[in-house]
Amino acid sequence: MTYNLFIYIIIAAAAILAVTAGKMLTSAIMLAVASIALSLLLFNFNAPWAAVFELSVCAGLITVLFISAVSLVKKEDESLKESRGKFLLLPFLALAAFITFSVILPPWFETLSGYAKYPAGEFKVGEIIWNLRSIDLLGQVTILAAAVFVVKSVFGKRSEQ
Amino acid sequence: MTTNLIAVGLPLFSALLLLLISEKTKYLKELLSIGVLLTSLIAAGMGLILSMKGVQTSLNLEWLGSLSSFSLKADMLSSFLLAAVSMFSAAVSLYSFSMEKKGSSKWFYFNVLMTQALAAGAVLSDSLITMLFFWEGMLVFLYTFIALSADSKETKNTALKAFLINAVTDLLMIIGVLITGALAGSFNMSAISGSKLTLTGWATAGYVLMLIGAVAKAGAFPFHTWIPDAALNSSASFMSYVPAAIDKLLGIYFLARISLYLYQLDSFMQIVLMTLGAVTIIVAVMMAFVQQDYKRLLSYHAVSQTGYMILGIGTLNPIGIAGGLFHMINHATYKSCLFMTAGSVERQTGTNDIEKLGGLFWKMPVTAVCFIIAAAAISGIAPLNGFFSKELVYKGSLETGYVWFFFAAEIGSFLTLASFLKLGHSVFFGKLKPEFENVKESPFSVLFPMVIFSAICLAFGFGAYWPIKNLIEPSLAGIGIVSSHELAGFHPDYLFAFSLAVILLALGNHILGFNLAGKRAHKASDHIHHAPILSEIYDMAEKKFFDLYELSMKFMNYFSRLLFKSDRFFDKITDNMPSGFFGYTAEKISAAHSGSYSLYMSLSLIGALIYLFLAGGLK
Amino acid sequence: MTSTFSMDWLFAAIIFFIGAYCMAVSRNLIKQLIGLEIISKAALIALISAGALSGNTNLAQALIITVILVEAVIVATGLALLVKAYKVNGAIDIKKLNNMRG
Amino acid sequence: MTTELLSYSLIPLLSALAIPFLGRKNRKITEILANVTLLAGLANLAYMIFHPMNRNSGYAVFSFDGLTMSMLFTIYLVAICCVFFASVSGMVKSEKNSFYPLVMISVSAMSSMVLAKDFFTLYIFMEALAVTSFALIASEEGTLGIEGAIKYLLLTFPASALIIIGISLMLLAGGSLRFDIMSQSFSTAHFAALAFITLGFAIKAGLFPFHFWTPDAYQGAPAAVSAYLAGVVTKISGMYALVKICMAVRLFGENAHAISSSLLLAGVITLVFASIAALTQKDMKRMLAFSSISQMGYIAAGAATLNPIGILGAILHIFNHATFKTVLFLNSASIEKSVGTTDMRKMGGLEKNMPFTSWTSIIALFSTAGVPPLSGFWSKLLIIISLWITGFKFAAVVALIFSIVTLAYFMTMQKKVFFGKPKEELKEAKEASPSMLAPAVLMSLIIVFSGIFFPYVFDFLEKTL
Repeated sequence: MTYNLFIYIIIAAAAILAVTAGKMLTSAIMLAVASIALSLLLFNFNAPWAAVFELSVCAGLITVLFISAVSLVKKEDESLKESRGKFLLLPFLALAAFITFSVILPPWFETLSGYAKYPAGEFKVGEIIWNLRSIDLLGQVTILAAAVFVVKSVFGKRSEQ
Repeated sequence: MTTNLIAVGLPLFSALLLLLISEKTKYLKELLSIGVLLTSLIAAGMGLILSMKGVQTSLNLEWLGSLSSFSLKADMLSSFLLAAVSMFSAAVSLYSFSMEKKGSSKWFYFNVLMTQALAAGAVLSDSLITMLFFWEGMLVFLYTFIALSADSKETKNTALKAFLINAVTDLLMIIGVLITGALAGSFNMSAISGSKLTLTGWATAGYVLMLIGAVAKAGAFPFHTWIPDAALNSSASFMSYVPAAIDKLLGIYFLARISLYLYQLDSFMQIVLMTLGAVTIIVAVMMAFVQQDYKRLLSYHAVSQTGYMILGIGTLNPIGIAGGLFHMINHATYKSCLFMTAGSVERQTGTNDIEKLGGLFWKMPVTAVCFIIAAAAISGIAPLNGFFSKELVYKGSLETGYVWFFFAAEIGSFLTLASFLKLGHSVFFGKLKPEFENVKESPFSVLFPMVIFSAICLAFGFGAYWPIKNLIEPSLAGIGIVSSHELAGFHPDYLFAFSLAVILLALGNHILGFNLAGKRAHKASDHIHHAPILSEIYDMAEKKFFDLYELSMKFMNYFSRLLFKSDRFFDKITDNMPSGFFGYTAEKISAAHSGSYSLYMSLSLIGALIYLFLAGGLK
Repeated sequence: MTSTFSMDWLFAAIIFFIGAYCMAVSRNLIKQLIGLEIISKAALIALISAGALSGNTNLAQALIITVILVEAVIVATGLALLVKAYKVNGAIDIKKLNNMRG
Repeated sequence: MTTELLSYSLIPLLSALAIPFLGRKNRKITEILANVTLLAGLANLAYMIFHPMNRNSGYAVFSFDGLTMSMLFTIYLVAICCVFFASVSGMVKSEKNSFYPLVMISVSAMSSMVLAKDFFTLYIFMEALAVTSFALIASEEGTLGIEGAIKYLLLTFPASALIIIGISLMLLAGGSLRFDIMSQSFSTAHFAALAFITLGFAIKAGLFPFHFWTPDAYQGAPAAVSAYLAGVVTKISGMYALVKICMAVRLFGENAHAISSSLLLAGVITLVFASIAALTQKDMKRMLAFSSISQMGYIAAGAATLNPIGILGAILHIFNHATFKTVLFLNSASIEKSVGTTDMRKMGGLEKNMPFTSWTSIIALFSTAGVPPLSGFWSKLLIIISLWITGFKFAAVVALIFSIVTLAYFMTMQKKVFFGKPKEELKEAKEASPSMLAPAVLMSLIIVFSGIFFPYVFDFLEKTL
């Protein structure tokens, strides 16, 4: 429990830093830190597959995508001057929100957790993916195909006209 | 009873005596008034001690034949109010001793003495007719008070405005009193309270009319509009005496009397009262937040804080009522103190414009410290007195089950703290302007009342147990309200967490505003002042668009022309109304689709939150 | 082991709040996408916690894998659009994307 | 897993994957392949609908009923019209080898959405659909498309997170994510889950106050794409799920009262707000977009009554909305092609030059405003009746009044664009080619005939629901 709390604080802190950071590169790296912490959390929840995915896709792939995008628009990083006040406000707001939420929400969550119901049988991850939720695979194929054509459409050559 | 009568009679006679003294004499009229008022205070204090021991005195004289007798009665609530009124009179007379800016000294003290006498009479009255006699008397002196406080046309106009607003509401109140008396068969309050009236038929009208009189006296929305004007056009002495203290005490006292003592309210009237309180809180504090004048900012807060008292009494449960009454006395203390600091600053620097002020902390340390204590108290920072009374009001309003009122009160607290951060920051901190290099602290007579009041703020805060146990609870018990809960004491529960969150938010908001405005503290409210929809509302408010008085004055002007043109007017309505309405709305909607992503996103997120509340997902 | 459900969801709510705040105030498109990522982190926490509480971690894992994939595709799309916007407008300032109004 | 119905989503997907390879040499093949695939699907569907014998075999994964069939039919119908229009009008300026596959994938994703039997499947395909629509909106050069796409992406993203949170609540309450589990075991957690999921789909559907992305996305998109988006894409991705949830919610009536009444409130506010906003629009596409939002309000209000008549009316209105909004958007595209703008201030008197466009527009807009006996009249009537009999009398009156406002703003549009004195510079404007008109004419015929033969349509749906 303390371990989880520790990780949550890391995630929240990394998220706040990612939002408040002045440089976009810092933001991207802080996001990666949050992802890594989340994957540790997933390990702790006894969900190794999800953790590995989180580590490789979110902390790896997405960070790489972010960093390359940042380097593509680098010039803009310096020219876009945002007022920092609204970001500096975030830690205060987050703290206030935390206090408020921790007063309001936990009783509701407790009620909800009272409705937790165990399913009939326990299956392995592979079984679930391949047999029970096979239609999701079709969804994954669809969305990957969509991603391919999206990139092709956005970056492809314009037509003859 | 005789001790109590001193507080009524002595000021009355010495006021008449004061008229005989020449304006040219030095110190004579001041010392006379101060002496008289201090005597009254002592007498009232002795009366209070008597009442605390359980002695209830009364006086009945033949008056007005069979209609009503002249009856005064000092139960616990009345004695308590009497002592409070006398305290403020004594303090303000001391404070004004060396304040030049209060108009003619003779007339000022005459007004103070008369107001003291009449207010003391009003709180002691047991007969409604007797009370009206004193109450209406105060109206006259309200006019002379403002009109004689400065020699300018605006002052006269403001005085007339205050007079008219209060005259109209008092007229309504007289009708209400007559209805009540006719229904109950007696004008004697103790007699009526024996069998409380219920809100049916004419009784509802009677109650509502008296309610209007009471809340207008206390300066609640929408009858508050003369107070901010008076802040600009009259003296700090007047502001710290009448709108900040006496009017609140009397208005809330009478509200408590009619709502708890004479009538048995139902749940509908409870919602009406609480809504009135909540609206007053929000509207006035929104206006206060953007003010650029020291006294005017304070005056809007004087209105806003009234909302807490009405909200507290409107909850109709002992916790909220106790909170309302406690807040009444607390508010009078710190708001008087704040106006006194404003006067002190004005006296030494010659201005009240917060843009021109700055960095006065080390120049006027006593004033600054008093300001900080009183500002912390009004913002509800624990453990000052404002925190305890607000907490009671919150608790009371939560207990009724209408959570919205609680949130309205919290928003009020948030903006209150934010505006006092702005005010304090720009007046006492920041960079000292070169023209104020030689500013000195005010003299002793100005500082002494402020120090006393801030000491009371501290004492009623750290020792909140004493006033609640010995003043508020017995007062309530005297009119038949006994709480089953423990009212006093500090509770580090979820309400405390909530107010901590509000304090953090306000701090964050101030830093944000300060940064956005380029590190100019007096502009720290601009990000809210100039927010998309709010800025238009503020503009309209600054043009007195929402001011009932100004509106009705304009209405009178246009009324005759309107009648003349009514024929065409109706033509126009049938012709243009639908297309005009839709066209106007459509334009406004178009303007809202400004292409700004941030606006869209914020609206969507707010909409999502509202939806979740509606869908009851967060039950 | 005592359930950590309340704590999990409390932090999910906070992280959601941080992300939503970022999406509401930031002008920078990359910051917007970062806010989006933070929000989806909150959703993942909610998912795994609910799965763990109801003893159904494996199903939750299966769902999380799919959600991560979807999230990656959406971020990739967002970045592609961002780069295109940069090419067309020469800016990644979302305030400049206000050509359509009314 | 094996089911014939799956072919409705598999075939377009395969076709999408095949197009880049087959069409590398000859771009014409791309268009033909896309059209043929969709036409085949449509023909197959029509056959299924008119031959009820085939419908009664058991299907394991996907649901199958009148709602599914009519939605599939709508999807294919609008898709074929838009694709045909795009291929004959030559208005597609982006690369064809990515444009047509994207449309195909979105058809596939939509079909999977309406066939889905559980919330998570619905969610994945909704995301796939959303991703393709972002790319379709931004498929042309110019800033407007990008702006629309980016706003669409960012403003609707919180919806995905909310849906995931809802799904995790369902996971908590027993692990099954299917629609029909709701009717068997209902607990407070399910209720909370539904609240979140409804909110997510309300954002995706563009109900007030989440509608801000909608006009920008439609206005920024290329002509054929905006017809496609307004006709089906955003309806299926948001509204269909809401209707589905309302059907599920109906089974536990009283408990879900808060959800359905807040949805109803949102619907009524949406229809009022968007109708008024449409009144002063100057751009034709933007006006149509606001009109589309206000029709979403009708559908949401109808479905949220939880009354069989209301839900039926909502489904019919989705179908009708697809037909008339496609006609209007395609006509705006034709006008854009011959006049060169969609700004209504620059138009006038096009009636003489473009008679077919003008008349199909009139049919479509009368149907939108609910003039009998066109199809839009019946579905609106059902919605209003259902509002009245479930006790929301005020809402019913408002809905009635605002269908008059709808008529008002559409007549303004018709007057500005087609009637009045022809402008000098528009004398040369030409009617669109017959093949470009074909989709609009076909849709108008469907509007008229489904209006006149409405009892049959009603019967078909009532039996199968």
